[in-house]
Amino acid sequence: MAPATQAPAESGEAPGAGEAPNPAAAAGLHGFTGDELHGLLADMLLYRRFEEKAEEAYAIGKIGGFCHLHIGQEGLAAGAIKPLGADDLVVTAYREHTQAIAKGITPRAVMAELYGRVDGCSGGRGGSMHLFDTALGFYGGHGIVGGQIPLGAGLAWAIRYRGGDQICVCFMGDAAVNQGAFLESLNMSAVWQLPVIYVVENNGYGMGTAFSRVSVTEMEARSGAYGIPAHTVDGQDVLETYRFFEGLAERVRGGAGPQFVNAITYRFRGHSMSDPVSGTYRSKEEVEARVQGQDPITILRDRLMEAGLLTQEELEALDAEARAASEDAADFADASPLPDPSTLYDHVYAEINPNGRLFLDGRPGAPGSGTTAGSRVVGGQAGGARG
Amino acid sequence: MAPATQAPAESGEAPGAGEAPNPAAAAGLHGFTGDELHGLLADMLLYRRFEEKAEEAYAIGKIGGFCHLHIGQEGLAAGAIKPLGADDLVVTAYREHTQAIAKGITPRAVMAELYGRVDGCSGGRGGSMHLFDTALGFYGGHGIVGGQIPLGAGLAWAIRYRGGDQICVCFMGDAAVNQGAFLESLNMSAVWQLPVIYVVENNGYGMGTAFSRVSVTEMEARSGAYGIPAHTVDGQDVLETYRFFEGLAERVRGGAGPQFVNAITYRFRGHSMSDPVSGTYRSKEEVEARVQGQDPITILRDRLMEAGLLTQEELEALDAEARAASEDAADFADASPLPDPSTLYDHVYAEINPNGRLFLDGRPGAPGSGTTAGSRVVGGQAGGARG
Amino acid sequence: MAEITYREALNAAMCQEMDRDDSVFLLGEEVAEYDGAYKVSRGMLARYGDRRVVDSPISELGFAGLCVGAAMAGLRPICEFMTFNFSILALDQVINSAAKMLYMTNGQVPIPMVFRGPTGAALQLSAQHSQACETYYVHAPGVKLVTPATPADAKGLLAAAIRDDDPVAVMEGELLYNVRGEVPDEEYVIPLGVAEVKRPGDDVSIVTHGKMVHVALQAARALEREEIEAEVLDLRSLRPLDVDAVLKTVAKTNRVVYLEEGWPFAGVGAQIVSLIQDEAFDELDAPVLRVTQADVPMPYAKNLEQLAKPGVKAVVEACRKVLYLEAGTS
Amino acid sequence: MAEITYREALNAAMCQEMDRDDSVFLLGEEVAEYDGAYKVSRGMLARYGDRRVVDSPISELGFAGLCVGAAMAGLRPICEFMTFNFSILALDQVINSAAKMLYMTNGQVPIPMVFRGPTGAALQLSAQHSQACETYYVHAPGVKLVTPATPADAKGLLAAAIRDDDPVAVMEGELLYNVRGEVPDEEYVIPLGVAEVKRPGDDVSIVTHGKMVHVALQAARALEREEIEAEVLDLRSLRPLDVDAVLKTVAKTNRVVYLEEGWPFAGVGAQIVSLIQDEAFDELDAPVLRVTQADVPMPYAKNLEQLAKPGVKAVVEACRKVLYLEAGTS
Ligand SMILES: Cc1ncc(C[n+]2csc(CCOP(=O)(O)OP(=O)(O)O)c2C)c(N)n1
Ligand SMILES: Cc1ncc(C[n+]2csc(CCOP(=O)(O)OP(=O)(O)O)c2C)c(N)n1
Ligand SMILES: [Mg+2]
Ligand SMILES: [Mg+2]
Repeated sequence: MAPATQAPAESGEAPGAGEAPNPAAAAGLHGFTGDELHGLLADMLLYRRFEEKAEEAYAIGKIGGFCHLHIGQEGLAAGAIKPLGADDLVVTAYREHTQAIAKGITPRAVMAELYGRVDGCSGGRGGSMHLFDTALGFYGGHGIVGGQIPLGAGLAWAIRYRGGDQICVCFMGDAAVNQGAFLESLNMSAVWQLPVIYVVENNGYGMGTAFSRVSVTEMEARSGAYGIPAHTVDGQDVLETYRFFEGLAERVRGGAGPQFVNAITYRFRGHSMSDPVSGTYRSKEEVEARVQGQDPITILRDRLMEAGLLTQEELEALDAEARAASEDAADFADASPLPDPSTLYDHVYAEINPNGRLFLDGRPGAPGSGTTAGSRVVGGQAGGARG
Repeated sequence: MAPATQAPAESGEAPGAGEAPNPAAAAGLHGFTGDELHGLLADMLLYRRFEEKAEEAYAIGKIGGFCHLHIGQEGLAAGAIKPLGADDLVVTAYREHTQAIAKGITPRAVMAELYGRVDGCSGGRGGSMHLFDTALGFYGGHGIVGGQIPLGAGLAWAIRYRGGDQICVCFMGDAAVNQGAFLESLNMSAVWQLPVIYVVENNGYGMGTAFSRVSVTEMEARSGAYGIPAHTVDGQDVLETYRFFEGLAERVRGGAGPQFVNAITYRFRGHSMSDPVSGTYRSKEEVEARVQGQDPITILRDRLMEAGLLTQEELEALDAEARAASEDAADFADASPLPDPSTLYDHVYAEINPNGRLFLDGRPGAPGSGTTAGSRVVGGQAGGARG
Repeated sequence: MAEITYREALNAAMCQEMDRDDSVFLLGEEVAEYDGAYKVSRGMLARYGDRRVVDSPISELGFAGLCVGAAMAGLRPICEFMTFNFSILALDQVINSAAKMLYMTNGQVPIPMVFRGPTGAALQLSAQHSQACETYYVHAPGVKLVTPATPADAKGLLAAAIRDDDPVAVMEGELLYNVRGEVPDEEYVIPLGVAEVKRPGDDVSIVTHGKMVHVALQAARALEREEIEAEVLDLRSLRPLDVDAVLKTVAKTNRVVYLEEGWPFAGVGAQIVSLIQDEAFDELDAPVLRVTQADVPMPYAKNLEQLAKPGVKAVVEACRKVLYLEAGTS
Repeated sequence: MAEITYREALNAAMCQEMDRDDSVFLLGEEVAEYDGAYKVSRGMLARYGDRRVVDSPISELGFAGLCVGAAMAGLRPICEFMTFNFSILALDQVINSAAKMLYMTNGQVPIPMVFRGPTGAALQLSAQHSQACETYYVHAPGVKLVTPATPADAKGLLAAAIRDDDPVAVMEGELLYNVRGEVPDEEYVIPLGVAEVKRPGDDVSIVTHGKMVHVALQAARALEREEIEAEVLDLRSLRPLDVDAVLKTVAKTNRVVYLEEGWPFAGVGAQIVSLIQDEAFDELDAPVLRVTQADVPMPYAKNLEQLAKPGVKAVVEACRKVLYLEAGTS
């Protein structure tokens, strides 16, 4: 079993602490220092424990709506985002809890958003699918499959327009490449040589549909039509992924133009909370094999232990921290208040024009509805509660 | 100068009739019989004279709205459509006058449609951009760039669904490949192995924008992403084009799956009647060079004459026929009545449900608006004329 | 007559029509192997095979257009949108191809197809997944639109929509799929354009459609306790629109509230108000009031979402107001 | 003050704003090298270079979304649609990204951009090129919409739209581009949400927007010959909506006709009728009449197109009807 479902302590084959570093294994460590390696492991453990906590919270109704877990794909959150600069931009789809944390949003702010509370990173208005913190370069969190792809091109456009040296990383799922927006965005990115990396988190399925059922070509074939180089990386190997994105980001920063990355990964949970882990579209065996052999956390853990760079005690300590941070996030979220009902109409418009009416429901609470002697139209619990 | 602007009689270098056939030239004739060759020349002359006539009619206000001429691209109308069976399906964009004639719609019915008269192939309701005759397998005539691409996939879907052995040919302009619908349609066509040939009439420009300005790749690169074979053909060489499509159509009929054809051609006129032939986006020199050297009619004419298969007299006779047919079409169109005002609400719905109101304008003429004691809403000259 | 869910009723309608007409097929995301994202097509792949029950890529514009093309050739596609929110991507094919085709072709090319799926909000799905899309489908002539509220209506209206020779949008509701109700076992259709009084009453009319019918009925029950008899008129079909039924209830109660799930500006209710004031101006004892979603994108937070949605209390209040049981604010 | 065309006024507004703010840029099909399909951006490429005046591929969804993304990063894109007909392809980015972004992000991400281009019919462009798109842009909260009818309004409203911190759709008219009028040379803006009485009158109010203002003025002149003084109120801005101005003209004449270019069902006029009957019920001496496009796709044939379009005669007739100068039919 993977850490996801077991206490690391139980992991049998971990070599005892203090063993001599194994040179063969060291080769697989891509020159990271021990601290860096522990840091990446800690990051992924946090992502995993955080989402397990979210899963619990969802089960008891603390979180509502759609909730898409990234569990199994954490190698990409850490490997693709950690190499980026603080002012680089990330835009993505709705399976983005761990990506948000990787870009610097606190577990508290993310969990509070899942709970729909004021201290959430989107003030409780966005929820699981719409996490944002633009001060940290995290541009969401979008729910329409493929909808973030043109947005990513636009963010990169703005960087180029201002002559900045940041880059934009735009994540999407494998199924999103069948949206027309993919063609239009990649083509414009190529024509205008935008500093953007399009990353497909290729977990093999769009909901219940295997990519091979909706494409006759491999993912790598999808970007050549626009002259955009395609790369493939093993998203379950966080160290390889990190080094790969580190290098690619610098190339794009240096003017290499748009890039397309096919990152191979796997979703360990159902598509969303309502979807069983395995069933009609993928077998129990398939899922178990991946969970056994392809868990990015287990892979790194074992590699570090083999190399003698991680002891059982250290692992347990890191895992305990991750659990504690997740608990803390949940407690924080639970304590955070619901948005004030009086804010219902806030942030629909950035500019409430002094003239005219912007809100036509004529409810008592609606700004501007008072420009005339009170509309007689009423609606919503609001009207009811206040009328 | 090309026949477009000159009487073939003036063409100097045409060898006298009855000369011995030139074997070298014969090689370029792809094994067509003399009658077939004369037939193709006659077809293209008709297309040319027909549109020159439309040009005149537009200038004097007989034709309104947008009018996109195919002049210069006739080799594709004849070469891609004539090899098709009567029950094969063609769907295309708005530059489709000659394609409609090639598929069998009479010049009279097409010209009457341009004139907006009842005898038009769309009853005068569609106009230049919306020519239809489904009995002849011509499915229009669509004005939204790229809008016909999914429709073409759908027509092919219906063929496959019914187990028929027809194919669908879906034309588009070079600029249309930058529409998301292109990706979505080609991908579905590949996944479902639909019997469809997507043909790009690559005249190098989308309105005033050269393809090279909105794509970093060559046209051939655009279909590989979906595993659809790309072919290139010289659309100005009607004989080569004909043989190519003849062969490709049979392959698709035989189950070869969707195909993508980059047909190289050139637009001799402006984008539409309001656009000058040359100007900001293409030089006078460029246009003249193409008109001189790349006119599909001149190319076939000269080849036939070189091969001694066409005399000056024969050419003049064919051209006279083409002119006569175009004149006849214009006279017919002119004599055809405008649609009856009482038909304004016809064909909005195929089924006027016995219950409820379908038309909400409440005008006197609107069906169903009488289900209640006459709406008080009025509108349009109609209401005015009748009220 | 058996009690089944709204979901099962839709499934029954599709099977009923697919059994009688081979030209009917179902295409959409997850409709086949997954039995539908909301399990509406459960068992249909096994029953009809992958020729007629087809999983599509996530290409709304493309597969909607493909279905329109298939309809041009005479097939009768049922195009399922996982939700109508996503159909905004396909709107060009709905409006510029499906709605306008018959007219542009002078009657040559009917588009006998169905666009179906859930519209409007469920629970905490946030702004991009909670939109009521009626206005986008009812504005352009050439498309018809029905909004079944009960299992019996779902089966009868979907069957009628599939048989109709025009493009018909059938807007369902995620929150309706589990609603149970009596549904005739035998084959039947409910003709388009026929509204239904879901509850008779003499004092005030609550006119509505779709999911909101249930909110209206709850409001009517609440009003009953105050001895106010509200009539609940379910339009069922927005185009064709049963104008006679609307005028009849206006004439009966002289006081009307229009309840809808969507936004107010150019909403369905605006059209109904326009119709009533135009054709029954003198019958009204009070202006028609509208109860709509708050004029804001749907928020995620539970309490804000509840505030944003049109609810029973608001309907009750609106009914009191048109009855002048509460001082109006103007 | 010089007399210039509507086209030149739009150009002047864009130049005025691009001169004062480097974050403003223009992107769309044919806007640069071709000077715009309707020559609205004439000379702007030469003046601002291809960094700020950009020709896009024919990818409406993509380039509209790219502009939204650029606005997320704080730029102020002017996204030109060659016509709004084509923007239906981009509607997902307009509604699901531009309109909802600020709300979903709790105010973090304003979208200060403009969507502009011609809406509605020109002459014989047929069904797919003649649609009035106001309803699609006004229904969802989060977008603003203005519809300038004169050169002076075009310059002032477009400038205000560019400066506004929200997404603003500026709907122009192909048939308006050559209209000439007096336009102040100096820098100015016309605030959003302020309607204008284009012609005062005491007997009947013709409320309208955009291109139809000119039809309304012609109708008013025709009515003048019968000694009927019609007031023409140009809303200019549909969202924000100048409700006070509407109620003022209702109070003044007590008789209203709403004239619009688009279709009736859930049209702008439906909302105005709903608003008036709701907030000025007792001021009305007659029901508000609506004059709209016939409820059919736009036909190509000249005579049918003329019939389908709302015209002067229909407006005159509607005005007579609300004045009961002609027997109403009900
Ligand atoms: C345009 C659109 N169509 C359909 C949906 C419903 N939907 C949500 S996620 C999803 C599958 C996407 O799969 P993929 O892109 O591979 O991402 P993953 O869920 O695997 O991370 C679908 C169909 C949607 N949100 N948007
Ligand atoms: C979606 C859409 N965007 C823009 C237009 C306006 N438009 C009409 S034709 C055209 C150029 C198309 O060029 P291409 O596809 O190469 O065809 P060609 O005109 O060269 O035959 C444009 C931009 C349109 N009709 N539809
Ligand atoms: Mg996936
Ligand atoms: Mg072209």
